[in-house]
Amino acid sequence: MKELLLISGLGVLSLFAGLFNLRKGFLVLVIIGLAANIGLSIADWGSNEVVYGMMQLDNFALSFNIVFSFLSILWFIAAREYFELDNNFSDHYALVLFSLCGGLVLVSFTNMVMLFLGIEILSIPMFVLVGSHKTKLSSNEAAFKYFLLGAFATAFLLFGITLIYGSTGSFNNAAIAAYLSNHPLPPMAFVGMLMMMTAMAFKVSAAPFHFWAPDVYQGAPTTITTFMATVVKTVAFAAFFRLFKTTFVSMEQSYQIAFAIIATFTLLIANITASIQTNVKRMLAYSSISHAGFMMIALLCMRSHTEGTLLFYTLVYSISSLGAFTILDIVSKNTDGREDLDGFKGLLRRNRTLAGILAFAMLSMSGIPPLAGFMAKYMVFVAAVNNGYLWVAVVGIIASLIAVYYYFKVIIAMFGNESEYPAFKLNPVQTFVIFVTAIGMIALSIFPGAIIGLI
Amino acid sequence: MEQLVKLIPLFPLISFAIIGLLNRRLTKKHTAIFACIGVLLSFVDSLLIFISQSSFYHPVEVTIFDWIKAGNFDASFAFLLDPLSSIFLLVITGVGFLIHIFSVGYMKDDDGFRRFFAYLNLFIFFMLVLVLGNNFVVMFIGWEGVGFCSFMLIGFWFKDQANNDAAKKAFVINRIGDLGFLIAMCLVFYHFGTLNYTTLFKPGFLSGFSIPTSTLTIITVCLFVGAMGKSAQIPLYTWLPDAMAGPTPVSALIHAATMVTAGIYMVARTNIMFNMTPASLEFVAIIGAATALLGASIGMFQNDIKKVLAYSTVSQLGLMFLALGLGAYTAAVFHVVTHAFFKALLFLGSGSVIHSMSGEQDIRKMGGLKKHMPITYFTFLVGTVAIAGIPPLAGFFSKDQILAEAFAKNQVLFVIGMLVSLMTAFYMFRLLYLTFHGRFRGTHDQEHHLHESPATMTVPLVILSVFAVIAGFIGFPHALGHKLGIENWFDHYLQPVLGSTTSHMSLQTELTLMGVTTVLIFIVVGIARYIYLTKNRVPEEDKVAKTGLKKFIYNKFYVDEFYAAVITRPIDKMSEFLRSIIDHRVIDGLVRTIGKTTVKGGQTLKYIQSGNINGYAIAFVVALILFLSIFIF
Amino acid sequence: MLTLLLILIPLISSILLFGFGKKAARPMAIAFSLIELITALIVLQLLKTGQAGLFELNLPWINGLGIRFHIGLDGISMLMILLTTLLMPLIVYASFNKNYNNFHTLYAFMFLMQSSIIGSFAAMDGFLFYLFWEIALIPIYFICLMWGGENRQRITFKFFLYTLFGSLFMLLALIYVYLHTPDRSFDIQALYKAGRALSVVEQGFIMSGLFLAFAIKMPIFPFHTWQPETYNVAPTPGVMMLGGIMSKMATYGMIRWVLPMVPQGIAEYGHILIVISVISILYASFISIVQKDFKYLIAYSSIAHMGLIAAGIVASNSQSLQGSLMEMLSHGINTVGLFFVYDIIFNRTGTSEMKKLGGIRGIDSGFAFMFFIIVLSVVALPFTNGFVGEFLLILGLFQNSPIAASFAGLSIVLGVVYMFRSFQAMMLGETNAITGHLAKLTRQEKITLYIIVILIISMGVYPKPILDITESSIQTLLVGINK
Amino acid sequence: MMQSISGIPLNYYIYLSAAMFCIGALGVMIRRNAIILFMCIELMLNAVNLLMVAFSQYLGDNNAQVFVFFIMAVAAAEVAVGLAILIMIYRNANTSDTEVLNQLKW
Amino acid sequence: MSISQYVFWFLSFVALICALMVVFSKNPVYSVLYLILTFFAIAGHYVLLNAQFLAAVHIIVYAGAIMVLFLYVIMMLNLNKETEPVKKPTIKFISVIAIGMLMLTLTASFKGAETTLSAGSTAGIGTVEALGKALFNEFLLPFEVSSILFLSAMVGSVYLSKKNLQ
Repeated sequence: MKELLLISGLGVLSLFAGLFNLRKGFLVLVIIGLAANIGLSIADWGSNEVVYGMMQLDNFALSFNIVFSFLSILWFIAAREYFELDNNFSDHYALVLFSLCGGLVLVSFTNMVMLFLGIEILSIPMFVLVGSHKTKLSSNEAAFKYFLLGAFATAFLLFGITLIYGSTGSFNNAAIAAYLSNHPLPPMAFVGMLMMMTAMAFKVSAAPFHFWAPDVYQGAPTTITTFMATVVKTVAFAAFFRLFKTTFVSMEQSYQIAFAIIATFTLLIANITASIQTNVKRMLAYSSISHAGFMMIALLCMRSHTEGTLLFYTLVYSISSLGAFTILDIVSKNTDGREDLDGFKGLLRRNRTLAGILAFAMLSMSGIPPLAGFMAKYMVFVAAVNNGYLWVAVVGIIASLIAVYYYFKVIIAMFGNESEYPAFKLNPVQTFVIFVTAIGMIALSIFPGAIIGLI
Repeated sequence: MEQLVKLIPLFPLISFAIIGLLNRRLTKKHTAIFACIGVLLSFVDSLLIFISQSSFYHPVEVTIFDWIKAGNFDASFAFLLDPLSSIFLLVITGVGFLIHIFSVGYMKDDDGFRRFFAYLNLFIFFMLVLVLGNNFVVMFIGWEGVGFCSFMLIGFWFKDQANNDAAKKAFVINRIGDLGFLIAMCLVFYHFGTLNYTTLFKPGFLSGFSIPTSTLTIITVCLFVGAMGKSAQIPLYTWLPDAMAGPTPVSALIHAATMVTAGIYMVARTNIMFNMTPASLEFVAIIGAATALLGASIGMFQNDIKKVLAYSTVSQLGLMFLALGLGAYTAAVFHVVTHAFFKALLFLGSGSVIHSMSGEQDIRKMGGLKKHMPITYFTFLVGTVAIAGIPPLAGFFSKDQILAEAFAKNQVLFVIGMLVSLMTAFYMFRLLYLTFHGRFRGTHDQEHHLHESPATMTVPLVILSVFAVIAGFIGFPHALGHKLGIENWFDHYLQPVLGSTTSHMSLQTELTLMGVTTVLIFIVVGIARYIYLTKNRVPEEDKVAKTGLKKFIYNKFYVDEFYAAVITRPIDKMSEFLRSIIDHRVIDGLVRTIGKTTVKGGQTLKYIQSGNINGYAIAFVVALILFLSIFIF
Repeated sequence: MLTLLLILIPLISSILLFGFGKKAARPMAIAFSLIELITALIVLQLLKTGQAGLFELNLPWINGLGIRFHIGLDGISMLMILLTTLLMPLIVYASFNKNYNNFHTLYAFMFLMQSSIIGSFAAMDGFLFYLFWEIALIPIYFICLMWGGENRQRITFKFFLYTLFGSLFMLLALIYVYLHTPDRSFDIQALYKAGRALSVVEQGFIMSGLFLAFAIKMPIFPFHTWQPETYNVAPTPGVMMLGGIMSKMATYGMIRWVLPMVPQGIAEYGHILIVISVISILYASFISIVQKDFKYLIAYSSIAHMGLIAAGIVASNSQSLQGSLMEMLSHGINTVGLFFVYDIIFNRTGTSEMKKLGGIRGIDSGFAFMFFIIVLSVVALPFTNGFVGEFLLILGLFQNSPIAASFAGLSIVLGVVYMFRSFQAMMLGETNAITGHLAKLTRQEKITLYIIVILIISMGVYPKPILDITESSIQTLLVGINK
Repeated sequence: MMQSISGIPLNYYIYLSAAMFCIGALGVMIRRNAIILFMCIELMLNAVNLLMVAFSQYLGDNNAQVFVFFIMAVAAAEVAVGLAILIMIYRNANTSDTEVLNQLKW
Repeated sequence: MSISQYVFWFLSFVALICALMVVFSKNPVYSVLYLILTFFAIAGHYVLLNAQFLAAVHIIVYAGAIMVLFLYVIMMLNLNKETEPVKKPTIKFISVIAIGMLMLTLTASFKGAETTLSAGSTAGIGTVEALGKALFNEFLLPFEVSSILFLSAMVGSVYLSKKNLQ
């Protein structure tokens, strides 16, 4: 409860900050607040606090809470310019913080109502923020697509919830799980489960419900794309996992098939399509979809307690892509807004640090040891083989090979000699962020136990 | 004793090292001294051993160091000294020394002087290792080493790619033989678990294994393949004539006296195995006979003085293998010894001729050299008589012994052998007459600096000719020997190693044999004399078209062309095909296609992402339907 | 402990070079490599006297996944480490006649590579081995990418993807075995036990999974197509690392991770691997015969040799294993030598097409002679290191399958054909416009070649010390296999 | 006869709302006018609401009807945001036809 | 066949027809009007299901608020012209097929739904009192949380629709 109050309070506060225009200090305040949130979650560790029977702050919730709070701290720092340049920064702060509230709800819900509300609270600010380049049509388009399809998916989610309710007579996850495990499974429940699954798959942008993602990611301001690709995705996956773990355990056989299909689909489609992208931003969007595929494998193997794996994967992936997107942002700012590969040509010559760390990020995402991305993928593969999904693992391997292809296109471009743009310097904040991500990528690969051990 | 044995190969090695390391800092004189001293010392050494051994006999084993040791395989670098090897030692070092002396004169104004002697010494070293080795692997060291040296020496004048080709050809063909040798070694180790002579050839060791004869046959045949390569037998003989591209002393030492007899040494060394497999013995005999015949017949029509000698070497080696095949190991070795002397002599003679003809080798451009270079002529004559097998010179005895064996064991082979020796007599005297008798046919400036070679070259000739005369008596025929009370020392000496295989025949058969051969040979010589001296016919130029059999033989039975057509070119074609088609197109193509298809797939898949919002909705619903239908129906 | 030291020294030197090497890249590099070499020699001595505790290091790492930081040494790995540490100074010194930009970065990458390669040789934990195996790939990729030649991007990427492809299947195989260990552990002994417990068919699959990775890395037919191009495009130090050292990771992996883990699999399906290897011997040899470019010739000849080594390893008896190890060693040295010769010629003439060259022996006979020694070692003439290896290999292979051995033996004939052909084309004959005024060898080049030649001869004449290093380990290995 | 309230079986409601839901979905799939798309979404939500209420009645459970409140609330909020986005688009593109929103693809 | 059933059929008929008209009518304004009709029909259904309070809320929220908002926007941006060209028949076709399939699968899955239902007492369902209790006891947290939702929606829509005043 405290956490929720804290973050929402921060949000409200930011609105007032807008009134009194304390632009400078507020970032610090937000960071402190989020740090406090982390602190609170650590304090609550192990105490499975139940909030009005609608949320439960168990370790799963808390750990994911810690992770996305940490990520958003990094994000806030990286996004400083985005906030400062825009004249109504307080709205942005408020919206982001509100969506974080949604995130908190999503990682800890124990009731369908909360799932529904959480998703909405998470999404609606996002709809707005995606469109926050008001004058750019592409940004508007992204917002519109995201909004409309989001609402569409929500409708399906709701229909699913209704059907589940209709067949089990409750909105409470535990009650539903109990009912389903004690009674013969009604076909209506199946349909409900599938509809909810599709809706969630849409939220985590898993194929074939991923179509919105590339467009939205590309259209949105890079900063927001970063937020969506890291925090929102993490939260969505946590919710997805939580939903099926707590509610549909007894339908395992059925949804595992579906998950396997979704995972393989996602891996193949996303990677193959990504391999021909020339716009780096869009390519990274596809890559985030493909990572969704890997995380789907973690979900698929829910039976063997892959919470740790999922947590680790989301963290690693988010850190890598946070670094990647941030660097992309910096580069495109320094190449008068280019986002395609040519903007990256000869980056090594122009700024060694940037090139080096982007190379790190790329290697990590493509799962090359010793970087953390490899560890993450490795755990996923182990889980898959362990649950007898060898073929899924093989698909994963092929996918990650294709992935190597497009990630390395960036590296090759960077390490090439020809470059049309002048060298440039980094400001300390950016340097700080990307170095943190780099350290994260290495540290996580050396001490993965620290994260997996959590849950 | 051990120390002495160790020293034998050491001297040439040392002198090689000295010459090799400080070659430019060494004057030609010193080089020559070092080189000759090295060989001389090891000659003296082996002579001492020989003397101390001839009185009492026991084989000396010397292990120098553990060489290759892996699991139950153990090949130490060890020497074995027994009569067989000591005979070879003497021949190698002795003849080697003389040829060194000769080379000093022959090569004196060649700027590769030091290189030359370095290689010669190295060769002597490897040759000694070959004959001294106490197991197959050590023998293999020498075996390959001499091949390497012969490569270096054939291609001595490396600026001319023809020589290099000849050298490469020699090495490659030798390698084919070596492969046989290698496989034989593997087989031996596979079946008997050791490659050590003293263990293997311990009486009753091999028979103790009860290995099927077929296996042994394979082993022996493989060994013989190795011998084919080294000793230029059909089908691997073609390298030897080309090898004449090297300096003449090289031809004398390597391609007449020593290296090419390694094959005979090997077969003699493993005679116990061969004795257990009559089939392969027969095979050896046939190959030998065929080679002898072939070599001789080609030799009759050659016009290059060295080529003639080369083919004669081939045929003589054939004779030796014939003897081996008949199980007359002693006879074979005996012929090796005598042949070493007179063939070396002949080659050196030809060398001195070429030297004074300033590089001319075509006998059609020679003639009447007798008066210009008497010593050479005389020694050459001795050599010719010896090889022709006219008593009482060395060749007569050895060849006679072989023929006798053949006569006793297999009449067909005897006839062939006889034929070969007659042909030999013919072409040798043809050579002699064309070169030294008649009038000079060369150019004028050639004529007026015709000269007798310097002492360094003539002295070895003389010494060798002496040996060519007397060497025969060490192996005096048995029956006759009994009569005259001269025992066949050679047989007796080698008996412990090669066993007494000589079939004893009655006195008169032996005498009649000798008589008949001698008479026939004289007739042939007469014919030769008539053709080339009385009517002094000269072989026509290459331009003149030859016909029928003559043409066929003159072109060496087109064997090289045949090999080129059947082996070399097809391999090149196949390789090119593999390279350009299989490797680039098929295999790499496959790899590339995978990459291409991925990108293609991307190109097509991207159109699903139509950017149209209704499309996305449709996709959403359709996917949902699919999932539903999976579970409902 | 000492093993860790062996891994750490290059790592630290790499970091130092990267950080502060800009001024004095060359001296620092050679110094570091020599330090490493000396350390390795000391370790070797200690290993002979043999207090096992000194070398074993077994720390917990990722408890949840049964992964431990477990490194150790035995004769085999020691020999491999020796090869690495021996070649490293040679390669560094050989590169002194070069002048790349950011030389210190290049060296840093090389040392990083050395470190990880040594790690993979020392790893006693499956996961750790895989980790090192992969890490080694990154520096060489960047070396080729940043200092490579014509259209390096495509080629080096192909190389990277190709090897990654293989190693991912190795990973899958390892995971499979790992999941069959009772207490979920990657420890080598546990993996051995689990692997041997598997059914023959499973073992076959595991074997092929691992073999795929190793075959690509070696490489052998038909997984070799990345190699000639990569060798051609890579800078000389890189290609020396690649052909001299890195390919040995694969063969070592065969010995350490395939033979003892899936013995029945080898016994059942090993002959297939042998056939593949022998095919690759002949295939590569034939292709080498018609190669026009010397660098490609080296590439293909090394494919042939790796094929022979692979066949010998699969045959897995003490002769063939000893042979394979010896051959790895000599192949490493010879490859470095050949590439150095290539480098010398290319630097001077700007071409490595053999037809265009010739007559160099007439200009610099010493150079020609040393080159010829290397050639002889490649064609396995007795008293060169090449012979010991190949002889033992063929001998051992023969114990396993005579036919295969006989075909493999053909390589000694074909080898002569193509090596001598190239030697003749480049060194002999008359000089021409290109080679006409060729500069003689510099001191540095001479010394490098001297070292190589001395190594070749000494190892060929007296290989016993080297064979002794591995003998006992191989015996224990074989005992394990035949159990 | 618990299954039907005043003689109307539950299935009827299920089919009815399913049909409405599908019609709404169809609208989203075929229409291009943004406004109408929004309306179709509303249709779908209403279908859900109807079903909720029906279930709540048949199960005799209030929760569903409370849930309907939330749905309504969210619907309202969504519409607000959606229309805001629409207005924004209209400012830039001067149309509510979704064909213009086709810059981002492939 | 009781009266309520007649009412049910009538309302359902109206609702579906109007829904279809919403989808297929060219002019947005008509769509809005049809939608309102649909809402009324649905409200009728609520009444039929004796959830009168909900019916009232429904009318107020949808017809009262949302639809007005729609109309307002349409008028403001005067979208009330029939600009939309007919969609590609293929798309239409696919969509209709898809929807048919969806309908089919759904109905197929609903077979025997009622048997699964164990009905409780219908007494006092949907009364204001009951709903109020539920809302402020067990659904308190969602109620509070939805305030965050509204806040963000408000902020967002204001932020988006106001002109940038740089």
